[in-house]
Amino acid sequence: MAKQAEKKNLESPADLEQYYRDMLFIRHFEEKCNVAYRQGKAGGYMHVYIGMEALAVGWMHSIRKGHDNVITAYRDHAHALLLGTDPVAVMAEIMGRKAGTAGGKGGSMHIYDPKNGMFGGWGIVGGHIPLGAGLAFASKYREDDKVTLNFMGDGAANQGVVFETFNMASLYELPCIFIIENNEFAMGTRLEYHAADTELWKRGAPFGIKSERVDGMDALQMKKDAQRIVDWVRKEQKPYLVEVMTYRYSGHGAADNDRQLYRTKEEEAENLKRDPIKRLEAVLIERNIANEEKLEAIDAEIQEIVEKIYAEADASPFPDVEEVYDNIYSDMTVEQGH
Amino acid sequence: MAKQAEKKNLESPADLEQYYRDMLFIRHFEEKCNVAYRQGKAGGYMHVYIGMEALAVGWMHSIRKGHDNVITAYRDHAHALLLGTDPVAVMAEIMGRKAGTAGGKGGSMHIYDPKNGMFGGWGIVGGHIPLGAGLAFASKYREDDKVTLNFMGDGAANQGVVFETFNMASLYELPCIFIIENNEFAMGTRLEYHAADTELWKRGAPFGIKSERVDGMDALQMKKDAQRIVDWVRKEQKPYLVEVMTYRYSGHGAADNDRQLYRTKEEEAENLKRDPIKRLEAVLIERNIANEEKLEAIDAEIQEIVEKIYAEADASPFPDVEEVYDNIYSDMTVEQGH
Amino acid sequence: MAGSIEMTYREALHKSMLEEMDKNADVFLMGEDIGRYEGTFKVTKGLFPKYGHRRVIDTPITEAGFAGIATGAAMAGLRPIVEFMTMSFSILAMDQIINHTAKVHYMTNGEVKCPIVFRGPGGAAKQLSAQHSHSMEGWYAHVPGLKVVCPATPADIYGMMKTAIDDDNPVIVYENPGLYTVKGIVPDDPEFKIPFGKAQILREGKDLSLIGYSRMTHVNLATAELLAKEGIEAEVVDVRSLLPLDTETIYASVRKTHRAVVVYEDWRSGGFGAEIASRIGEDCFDDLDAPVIRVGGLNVPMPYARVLELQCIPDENDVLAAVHKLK
Amino acid sequence: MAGSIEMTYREALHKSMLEEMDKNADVFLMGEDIGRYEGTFKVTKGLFPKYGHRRVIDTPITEAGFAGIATGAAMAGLRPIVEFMTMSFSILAMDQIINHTAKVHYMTNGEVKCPIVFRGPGGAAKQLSAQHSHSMEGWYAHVPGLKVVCPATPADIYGMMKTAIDDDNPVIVYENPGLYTVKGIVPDDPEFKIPFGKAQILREGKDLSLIGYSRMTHVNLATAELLAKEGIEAEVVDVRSLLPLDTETIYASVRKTHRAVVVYEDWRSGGFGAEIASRIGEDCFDDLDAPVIRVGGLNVPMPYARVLELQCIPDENDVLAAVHKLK
Ligand SMILES: Cc1ncc(C[n+]2csc(CCOP(=O)(O)OP(=O)(O)O)c2C)c(N)n1
Ligand SMILES: Cc1ncc(C[n+]2csc(CCOP(=O)(O)OP(=O)(O)O)c2C)c(N)n1
Ligand SMILES: [Mg+2]
Ligand SMILES: [Mg+2]
Repeated sequence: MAKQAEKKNLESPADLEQYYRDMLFIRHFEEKCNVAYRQGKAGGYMHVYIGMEALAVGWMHSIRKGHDNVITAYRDHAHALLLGTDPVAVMAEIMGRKAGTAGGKGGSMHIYDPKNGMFGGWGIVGGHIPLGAGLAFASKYREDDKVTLNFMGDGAANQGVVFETFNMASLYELPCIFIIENNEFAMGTRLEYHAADTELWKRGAPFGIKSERVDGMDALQMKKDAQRIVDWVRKEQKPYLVEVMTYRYSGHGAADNDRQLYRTKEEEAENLKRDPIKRLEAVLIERNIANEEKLEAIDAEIQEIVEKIYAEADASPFPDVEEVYDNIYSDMTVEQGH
Repeated sequence: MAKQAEKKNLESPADLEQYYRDMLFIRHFEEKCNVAYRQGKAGGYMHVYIGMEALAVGWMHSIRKGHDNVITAYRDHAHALLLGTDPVAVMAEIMGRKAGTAGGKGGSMHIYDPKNGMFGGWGIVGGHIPLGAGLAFASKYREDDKVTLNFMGDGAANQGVVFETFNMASLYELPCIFIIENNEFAMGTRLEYHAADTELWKRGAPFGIKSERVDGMDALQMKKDAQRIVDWVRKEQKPYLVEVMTYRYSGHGAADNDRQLYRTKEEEAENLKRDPIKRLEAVLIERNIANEEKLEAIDAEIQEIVEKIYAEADASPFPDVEEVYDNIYSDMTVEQGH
Repeated sequence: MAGSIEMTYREALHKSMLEEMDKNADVFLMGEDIGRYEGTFKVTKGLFPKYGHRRVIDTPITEAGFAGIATGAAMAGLRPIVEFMTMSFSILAMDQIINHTAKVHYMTNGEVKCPIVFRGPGGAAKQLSAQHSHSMEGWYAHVPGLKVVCPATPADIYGMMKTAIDDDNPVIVYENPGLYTVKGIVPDDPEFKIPFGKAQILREGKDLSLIGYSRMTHVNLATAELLAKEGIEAEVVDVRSLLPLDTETIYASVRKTHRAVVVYEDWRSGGFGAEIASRIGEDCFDDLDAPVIRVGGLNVPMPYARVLELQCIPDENDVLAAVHKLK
Repeated sequence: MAGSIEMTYREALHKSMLEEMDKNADVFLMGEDIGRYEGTFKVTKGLFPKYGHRRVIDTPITEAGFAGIATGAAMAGLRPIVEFMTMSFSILAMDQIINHTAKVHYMTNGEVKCPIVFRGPGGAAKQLSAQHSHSMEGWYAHVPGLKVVCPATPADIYGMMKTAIDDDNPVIVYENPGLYTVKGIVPDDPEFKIPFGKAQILREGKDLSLIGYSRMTHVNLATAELLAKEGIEAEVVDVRSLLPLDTETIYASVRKTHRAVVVYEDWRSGGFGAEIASRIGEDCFDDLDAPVIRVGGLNVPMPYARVLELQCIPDENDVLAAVHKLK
């Protein structure tokens, strides 16, 4: 009985394949971003999601896309892509092109697509957390049944404004899910050097926020947990805090070339064994949803898609210099010139 | 056996009388401050400690005066007075006189006396909390065996920088005691309207800080708890969080004339029954340390002392106008004039 | 057209918010002690009983947090009015305002608007000492993406607050504790609005221009009165809006009088008066018969003692002395 | 006297801190990723292995918290050097720095000193976009109680950093990401110090004064080179220290050349260049043959695309254009 009930809970083969495709798409997209950076086509600070794919996939498949709100920090490509943002526009933004999501003004760290519920893309560690609560505040105010996913890193979870927001989110009963993407590092600082207690999920308790820690390296489990929590928050109209354990395989940002300053190669190798993509591959094969051949075909297909995205974005023009003055305000311009 | 051990722990009659005198001194001093304010001799924002006396008495008698550090917010007269700061200088500061602790530059909210371990006296709610941790940081750095008492209000306990400080104090194992003076109100906002969970002592837990809630309306119990915690912190060289339950009988500040906006007269009357001074009076009588007559004599004596302080402070001159430029820097002056 | 009523600056500000809340259900208030406690300066008195805790929200003392929450709500299309108990406390929300609120529209290339008002009293009140007496308007007026207005009269706060609430961009409405009790005539017209970026001449004169904003406009008016007794006709230019800044009106006055004194309460060095003065210097060079003089607050953390505090804040005698130096 | 060595700005800064840490056991470093990770701009490389976690302290990403802890430690007599990964992040610590650090000495009437250095790169690096490219020096230089220096050369950062560490007051040492790789000759003398409040003439000229600080000094030097080809002799004044400000040297140059251009990277409107320009206008009025011109960053949140970003930051062509307008 219990087993059957559990089975019933399982996604369809088509769902599983979709999760797999999504994860793979992010992986290849992000790898291509790294290429773009090395080729000097992307600049500034650029942070990829490699290793963390299951997390975004689990959450984005648990919400109502285009209805619910999502906000995150600068490691933001995956969130936008899975919400349905035009991937060419995302890549173009990363390359600083006019066709980018923000016309090339934002760059990798600042991807927005409000129509699809994507509210950024923010660069100040922890700074967007109250904004996310504000989106949820608006939902409460309007009773529009939206849930807000409010992502942050483990390092961000120390910022004071995050605690201020926890308190207010609970006081005002905001339908906001605070998701700590705990990849064990804040740039070059290991979790235990920046957090006095490394179990970050505990930080919701003093504010009466329901809180827990879950695994973010298993897409299926992530989806299950995410769905349960999203449903709870939508129903209860109260905040929730989730610490999701994950790992980034790449450097902190594209400019971080010296991972051995803060972790060993052995540790990295050990963590590669948890690769969420490999993990789902095994499930797909085990459940006879795909064989090696099909997996390879999917991979080739997605690589080709990413190549096309890249080519299209790269063929698109840079912004015109006069655009620098556009959109500082909705209704006026600033004085021009130096 | 247990009872005997407890008895042994009890202070001597002289100690008890001293606590009583200290509380009474604060009470009368603060009442006199209110008079000064009403007479226009004090201005700005002025916050008195009436009702909370047991708290300061318990803590200040538990530390090594002149060795340990104390820092608090703007409700700071009591802390300074009990550390041994010249009460005339405190009153003079409140009156904006040259003889004041800061030459009249600080006022009621900014009483300093570093020689006696008093590091202020700060006006930004929550803002001094990292400073207090910094004093403790210096002790750790120098291994000088000092403990720092870091006081804040219940309202202050929501400020983000307070949580940032908790995390760092625990990470760096600072000998710092965070003391939340929970008087149930942040200005006109009741505890349950500003704190999602009103048990503020819980806020230390996510950082692995030993935390508890204690009673601050009973001087003897306060002293006992304070001594135990101070001794622990000095020995363990780690932070501690204590929420002390108390109540302010007066308005938030001297300018708060409308307490009924946030609490009823009945509630106030109810709380007056817990008056820490009355409570210790009862103990003094019960233990035959004093009778009504003696208590009255002490009261008269202290009132006279306070009158003298007031008169002396009031007779002292205002600062000279040129002093406005003094001590902005230790070694240079700013340009003068408008 | 409607008539007009005499009221205080506080009353005009209150009326302005109340009317806009009535008109638009998306407008709500947020801040410390603004609801049940009616606000420390009592500006929001009566609004909590009327609109309840859904639209008049008492916050914990967490300026960064609630500035950010209000900004997020504005990004979602609501129209928050955030009160800072004093503008000095807005420093704690600086990162939210400068790095988030002000940049939403640009960083999204216009995809997301941020219609929010931050308001509160800035500058010295009376003996609040060093941590509670900051003038912050110059910092905000330095930041592209924000609008900053400093109304000096009841009619102006009434009309400019309405414009601010209606604006689709973040607006800082900068008050001054000394203004709340100032009385003036206010149009009895709920649709009355004053556009941003328009300075006004509050007194005409031909001999020199006294240029200021917020409470200093009243100091300038008092100075002009004193100067009149000496036979000097000062023109009083009330700048009203720092960003956008109406240089046209300022320059026109200077081109007429050939002499300019810029007056502000903020610390003299690095205050926004320096911006106004250098623009005049750059653009009216040939029209000037004398250097552009600035009169600002002393470059001193605000002291408590009244005798010292009064030293720091410019008054009509200080402006008068500057004018005498000018001649 | 010792000899001298060629090194980069980064190396000079590093050497300065290392030597002072060796001299004085009360000096310690605090900041994000400055220890094990060697600092994002690698300024602190090698210091963690040498001094350990007692004196080179990796902090959580909590700028307000560690700025405050360092301030408290300074109040107790230690001498912290706090690195902000970029000065843009110092906005989160603004309340600590402005309302606490800067006011300790005054509010205690000199009873408590606060010997602390805040340092880090400010201004635009390369495509870091709107939230990471702030110039903050003008805000800090507005605040009495702080000292603010903006050294432009390896020798200056070497000597001024030492002065800063030795100062009993809070000092902001303002770097610029574009300066770290600049090379120059640095005295091989651990006792070398450069006093604050002294501007320097880096190139003499008689036709106009190019006045700037930090990286803009190099832009001014490049502009002077271009102008020389046109037969115009520009004097380059490197202000170096904004608070205290050496108006004497600036004025002497303007009195000689009769023309002044003030150059700064910060947003033009409300930047510290306005203060410098208005002081010149006030105090050198009769010496000026032309208006004091300012060249500043565009009043725009920094955009990401390189083509747009380059628009925003003043370069020698922008200064040249301003000079041409001047003539
Ligand atoms: C306020 C602030 N301080 C510092 C930085 C520089 N910085 C960017 S990302 C980062 C590490 C953040 O780590 P975490 O929150 O764990 O997120 P992750 O990068 O691991 O996803 C730092 C220090 C910043 N952007 N903002
Ligand atoms: C950052 C900041 N915000 C607001 C204020 C105004 N203010 C002064 S005291 C106070 C209430 C603080 O309450 P609590 O921390 O409980 O201390 P209590 O006064 O009860 O001792 C407020 C809102 C301030 N001084 N600083
Ligand atoms: Mg992380
Ligand atoms: Mg309280």
